[in-house]
Amino acid sequence: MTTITILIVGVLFSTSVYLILQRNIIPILFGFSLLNHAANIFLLAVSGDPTGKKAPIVTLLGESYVDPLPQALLLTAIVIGFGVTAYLIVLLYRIYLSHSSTNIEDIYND
Amino acid sequence: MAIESLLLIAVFLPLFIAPVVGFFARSLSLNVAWIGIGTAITSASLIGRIIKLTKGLPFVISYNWVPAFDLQLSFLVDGLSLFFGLVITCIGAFVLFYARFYMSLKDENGRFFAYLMLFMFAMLGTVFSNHLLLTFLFWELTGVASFLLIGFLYNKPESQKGSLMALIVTGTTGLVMLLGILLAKSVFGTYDLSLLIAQRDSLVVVGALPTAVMALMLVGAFGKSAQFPFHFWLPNAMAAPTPVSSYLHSAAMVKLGIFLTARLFPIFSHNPYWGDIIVTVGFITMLIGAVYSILSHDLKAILAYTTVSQLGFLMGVYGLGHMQLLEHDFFHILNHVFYKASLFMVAGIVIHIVGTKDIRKMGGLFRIAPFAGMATLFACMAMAGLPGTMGFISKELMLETLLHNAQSHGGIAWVWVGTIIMSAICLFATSLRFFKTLFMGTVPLDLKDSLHAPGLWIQLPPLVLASCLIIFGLNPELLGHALAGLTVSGMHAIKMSHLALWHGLTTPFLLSLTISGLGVGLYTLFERKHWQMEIPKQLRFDTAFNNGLEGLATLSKRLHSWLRLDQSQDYLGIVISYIVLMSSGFILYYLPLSTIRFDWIRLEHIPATVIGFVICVFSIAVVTQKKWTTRLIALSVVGFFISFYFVIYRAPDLALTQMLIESVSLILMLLLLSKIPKGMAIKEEASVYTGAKKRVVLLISVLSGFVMMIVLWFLLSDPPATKLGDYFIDKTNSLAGGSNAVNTVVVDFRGFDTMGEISVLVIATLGILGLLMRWQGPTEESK
Amino acid sequence: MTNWIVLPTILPLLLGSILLVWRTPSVQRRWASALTFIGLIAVSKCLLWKTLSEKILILPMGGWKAPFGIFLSLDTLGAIMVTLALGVSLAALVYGFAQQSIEDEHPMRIPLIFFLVAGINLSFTTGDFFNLFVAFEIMLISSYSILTLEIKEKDVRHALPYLAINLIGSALFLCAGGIFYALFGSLNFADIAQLSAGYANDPRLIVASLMLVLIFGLKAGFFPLYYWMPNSYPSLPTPLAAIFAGLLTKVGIYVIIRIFVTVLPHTLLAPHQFILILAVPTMIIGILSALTQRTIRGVLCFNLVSHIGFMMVGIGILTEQSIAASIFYMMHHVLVIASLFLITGVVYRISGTDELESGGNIWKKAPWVGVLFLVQALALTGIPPLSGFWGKAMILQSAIEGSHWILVGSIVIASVLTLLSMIRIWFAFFWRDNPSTTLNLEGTGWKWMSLSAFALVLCTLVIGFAANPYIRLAQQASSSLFDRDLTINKVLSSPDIKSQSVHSESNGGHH
Amino acid sequence: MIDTRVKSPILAFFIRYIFFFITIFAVYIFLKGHNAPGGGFIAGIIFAISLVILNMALSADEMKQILHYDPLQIATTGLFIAYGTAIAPVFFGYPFMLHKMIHLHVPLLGNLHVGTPVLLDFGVFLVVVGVTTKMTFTFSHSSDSDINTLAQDESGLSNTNEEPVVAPTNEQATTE
Repeated sequence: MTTITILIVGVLFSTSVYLILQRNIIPILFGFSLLNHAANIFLLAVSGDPTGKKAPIVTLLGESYVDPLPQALLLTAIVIGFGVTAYLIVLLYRIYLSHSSTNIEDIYND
Repeated sequence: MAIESLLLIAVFLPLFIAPVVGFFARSLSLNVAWIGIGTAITSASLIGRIIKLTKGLPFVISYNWVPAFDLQLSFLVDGLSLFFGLVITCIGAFVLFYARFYMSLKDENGRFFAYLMLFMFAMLGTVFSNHLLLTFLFWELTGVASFLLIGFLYNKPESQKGSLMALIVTGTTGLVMLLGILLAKSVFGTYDLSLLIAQRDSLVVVGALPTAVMALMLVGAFGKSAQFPFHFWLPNAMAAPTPVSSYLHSAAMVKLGIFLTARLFPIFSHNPYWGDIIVTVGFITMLIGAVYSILSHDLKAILAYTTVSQLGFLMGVYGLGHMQLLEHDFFHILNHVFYKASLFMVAGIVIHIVGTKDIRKMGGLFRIAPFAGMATLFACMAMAGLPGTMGFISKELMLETLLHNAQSHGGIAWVWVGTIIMSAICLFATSLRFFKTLFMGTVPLDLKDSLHAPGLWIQLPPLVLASCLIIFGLNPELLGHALAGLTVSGMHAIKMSHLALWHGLTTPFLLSLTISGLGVGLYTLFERKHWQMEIPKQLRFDTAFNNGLEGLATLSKRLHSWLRLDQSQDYLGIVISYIVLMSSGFILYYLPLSTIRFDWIRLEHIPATVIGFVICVFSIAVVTQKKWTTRLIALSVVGFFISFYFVIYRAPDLALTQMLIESVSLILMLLLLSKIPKGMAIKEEASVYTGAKKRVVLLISVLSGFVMMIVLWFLLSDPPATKLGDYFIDKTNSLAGGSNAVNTVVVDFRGFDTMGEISVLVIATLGILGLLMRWQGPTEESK
Repeated sequence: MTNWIVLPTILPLLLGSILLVWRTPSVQRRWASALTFIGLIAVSKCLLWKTLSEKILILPMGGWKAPFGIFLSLDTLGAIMVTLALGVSLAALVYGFAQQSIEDEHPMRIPLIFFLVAGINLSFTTGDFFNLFVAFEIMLISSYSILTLEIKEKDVRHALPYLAINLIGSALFLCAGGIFYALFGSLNFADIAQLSAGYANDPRLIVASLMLVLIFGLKAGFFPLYYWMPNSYPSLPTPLAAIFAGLLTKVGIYVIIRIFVTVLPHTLLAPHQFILILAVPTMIIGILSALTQRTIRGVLCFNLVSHIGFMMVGIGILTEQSIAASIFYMMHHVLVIASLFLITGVVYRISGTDELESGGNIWKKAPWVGVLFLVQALALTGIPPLSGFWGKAMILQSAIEGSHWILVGSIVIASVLTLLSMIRIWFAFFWRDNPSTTLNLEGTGWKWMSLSAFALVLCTLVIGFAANPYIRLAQQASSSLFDRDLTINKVLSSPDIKSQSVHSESNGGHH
Repeated sequence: MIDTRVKSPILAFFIRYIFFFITIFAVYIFLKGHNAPGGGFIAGIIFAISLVILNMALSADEMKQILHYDPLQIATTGLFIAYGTAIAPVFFGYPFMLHKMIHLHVPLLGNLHVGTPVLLDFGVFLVVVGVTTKMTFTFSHSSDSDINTLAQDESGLSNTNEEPVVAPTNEQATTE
């Protein structure tokens, strides 16, 4: 189980970094979106192997539940990430409007 | 009054007068100088009074200032500081008097005189301070004040150049000195000078660290006193108005290095390198200054180089450490103070008369400025070391000591004898030239019409100062009486009585005669060649300094662009690569990779494996697909499958949230893409990397995934600690009143995070609004 | 009383939201915001005074027992930083009032400043790793918004580097939070401090701590992580640039001090060595870049970067004295850099340019601006007894005592080059007759602007000339940072208010 | 892909009813959140998405009638509620953010623990609704010059110095 998570994290980080290093603002946006996912899964993985555990809706004490804290932290992180991504999208739009291009080289040599 | 208050008033009076001077300059115009003169005389007389009261015994006054940094406002009153205090204030009075008649500024008198007062304060502070840090403090203040004064005529390029050079050289050497001081604290355990001097016999000054302390502090002294290789700033500082030159370069600031060396002498003279360093530097400086002075043709530059030479001489006195020389150090210093101050004042007058600085275009001024001529005559005699002046006695003493030294030590000591003889010859020729060219002969034709006689008053200060040279030169005992009581602990008690005008037909005297003869010869030689020789370009340190500055600018520009700091589009790649490379370095270095435990995929993991596979495949598709639309679809598939993966991780809240957020993000991304024309998308596909660059990007991205994988792997090798989570599961019903532990954590256990989170959302909206409403702010004020 | 330490965070948040409702800029609105800041400064002074006797003030959020709830904790260092942040923001705010007429004021500017200050203050007061992340996000999203709020059309692109870099930083921060939770099962600083003592040689902790250096180095501006900074700051309006330059990088430094001195064990040497190694290029390359700049703000930005290196030296050496030195240097640097940016704004206002090539004439026409600039330039260089001297001397002293000669040399070189770069500005704008530049000295706006810059200059002068109490303060802050057991005990032994309240509630219900 | 100018009457008809049910669902999710998956954030975003879909179907004026308030004001109200919940305990001598619970039995919904956490959650709900709708509305309208004046009026955070961002005129915004 953890092996799969680890692999997902690795792939997501690699693809996101590759996209962020592109020369166009749209792939960069996609890259940051993937980077968010990558960090989120990393944080979630910290709660350990969920196999054989229950979701943290506690009806009976003494049973084995997954750790609720990483989930709660992640909830906050996802929402914050959403706010920032929304801002990033609009910023990229403004940059596109100001330079009429989505190419990083064009934008910075404008 | 008690000595404490006398001293404090004497030192701080100029500081308090400085703003007063600035304030009254508007109404009083140049007459504001009288306030300054009054101040200087008051300080001088207070110092005189202190001399009487202390009777030559050292005296320390201390107040706490910054005890947290061991800094006290501590002053040491002893022969050395009192002597320098007297010189500073007395010469200050003369200079102010001279400036009163010299300056002709319209609205900046206040500034000028205020700077001078500040300068006087800084120098008084330096010489009286008993605490090394305090010394440094005032030391830097003199640097700043001299920067302001050298650059006073700020719109001239040479003023800027000269002031920058002075500030950088004295500032840098000052910083080095600070290092020495801080090191001294950690080596000797105190900043207190009087304490150090008192313990000089028990202090261990031999060894690497004490020698480093000594060397670092001497660098400060060398910088301030324009010793080789820092000598070049002094001639360039001549851009200042002449009263400043006369104050800076004759009397006071450049002597601070000498002062410091004298202060340190009792502490460090036992160090085997003390003499070597100082004598070498001092005598090289002396020779360079003398040679350059004869090769210069700018009136003030000539004087500056003779100053450099003389400073080397004075420095060398402390290096030789010969008791007879040291006993008369005040005599040497005063000699220089008198003749150099008066010569500078004369130079100012002359430049004012003729309107040029080139000595080769001058001549025959005696009739126009007879008093200045007299002053020059006396001063040049002293500079040349002719009998009857203080300069003669000073030089004789030096020659005698050096010969003595050479006879007993041999070897390199003879080189120093040669050095002093050569410099004396050059100085002799320069003095001869100075007086002859300026005041003898006829007035050059092209100057005849523009000449106008200087006032009587302005000629008075140089004449008085120059007369002292003769008076004390003929009656050295007089000076001895005057300076009686200025005992310097660890160095000497003043015994000038045995100084005599005539020592008989000794070797030094014969040498003096030879020097005079050779000096005349040198002069004649140069006169024949019409003074056409210049200082060789490759030996001009000031051009080297300026080239160095330019080189620094070029170097930094190259470095700046080599590091691609000027390329905004490259920041991201550089920073990410750096982070990734560093992290992988750490991991390879620190994490024992062999201990990784592999967790095999079992049957119950099949759903997770499928979802994971989809996530991986589609995230790779985001990279590899060509069309933006396809990429976006792939991206949202990844997003939605991640919410399924959250389900596997038993996180229903997260799954729901992720799904919903993914939808809203998708809407926003679609909105963005809908606003960008399709043609743009196709065109932009061409702008991806090729070749080596692509491989580097690939490497960095793969490495980044690898790093995070390894880190996570390591974390999960041991079962993770879940202290907080266990508590939350335990208490969610009883204390937080809800069975959904995730929700209770979010709103109750860690509700504060949620408050922050919604604030972030609102602020992000504000940011978006700000972006979508283009601000047309007031253009000229928007910065 | 313990609730007071949330005031510097919650009050700006509250006022920021109120100003979103009270939208139209007016004189009353300005007064309200200025008075709030003044009130907050008074509060933070009280808090600072209280931390001196009580060492550390704690507030368990929601009454939860440590380490389970979020804890706010304020020690002397935090209180100093809060006070500085509020002071600088107030000066910048008043400067903005003088600079802009009410009609020209952007209605969102003041609310966003409040949100930014809230984020900064929360970073200084929080005692919880994840809450620090939230605080950072509040601070960052406000700073992005401020950056693009009044930006010029073509400058929008300069927001992207800043945003992108910080997005990466945030993602890594999140991962680091995960690592810490996985290692210790806790997020509370005091709790981690207690637990981490047994992890001193754990390779995972070493790697995590090195990653933290990189993450917060991004914020603080370590070499080469500062690449985003020099383009972003100059596109801001002056008062906002002053807040950014003065405070945002210092938050990074603060967090590094907090985490590496109070949370992680001192036996963990690798991160400190790493910081020391990075300090040298930060100082040297930063200041060399300053020499290439053509605008005052460019020069100041790179000076800022370079001087971060000084603080890094103090942190890397890690003795009580060196941390005190860094803290004092930070206090000085916040004020000096902020005031220099404000003075630059005045210069821009009266000469219409901040390009070194086209400036001039100010010394003749407006000498007071020159005096302000010169004093701050010398303070920045570290001419005694101005504020920069004490910090630098203290850092040098620690470096000398630790025999770090390369660092000592770098500090000296950086100081000299700082002087050179500032003198370049001085020559270009003050000591030059430039017939093509005409100064616009009409109106009183620039005088009021200079006045608020002067207020900050006055603060640095006080810190410089009456350095003793401030050095003592820094030393006290440092010594309470090193007194880890006290902090740990105080936080972990805090009463369980929540269960008490729940029990009293249920008891009350029965009777 | 989303052309904001097309207002479909059929879609509008359906959406009005769907909207009603979604609202009920959102309220349910919100109230159950403390004990089952859900809560203020999820409810808020569900409600916001329904508003966004509604926005696609309705004209700006109709939308304005339904919403009645500027979304940003809704969000700010949410902030006030959240901050208020956090600050209130201070006045009773408790630490900041301390929550109090009241146990209620409500028919249909079963055992409810109503308490101050619900207030905080409600604040979250309002913020999320306000923020999400504000973001999407403003952004979707920003290329449309006549709707932009609406956005301007709504926000109130603008003045004469502001000019709406308009896409370059020579390049028609086209869908992919």
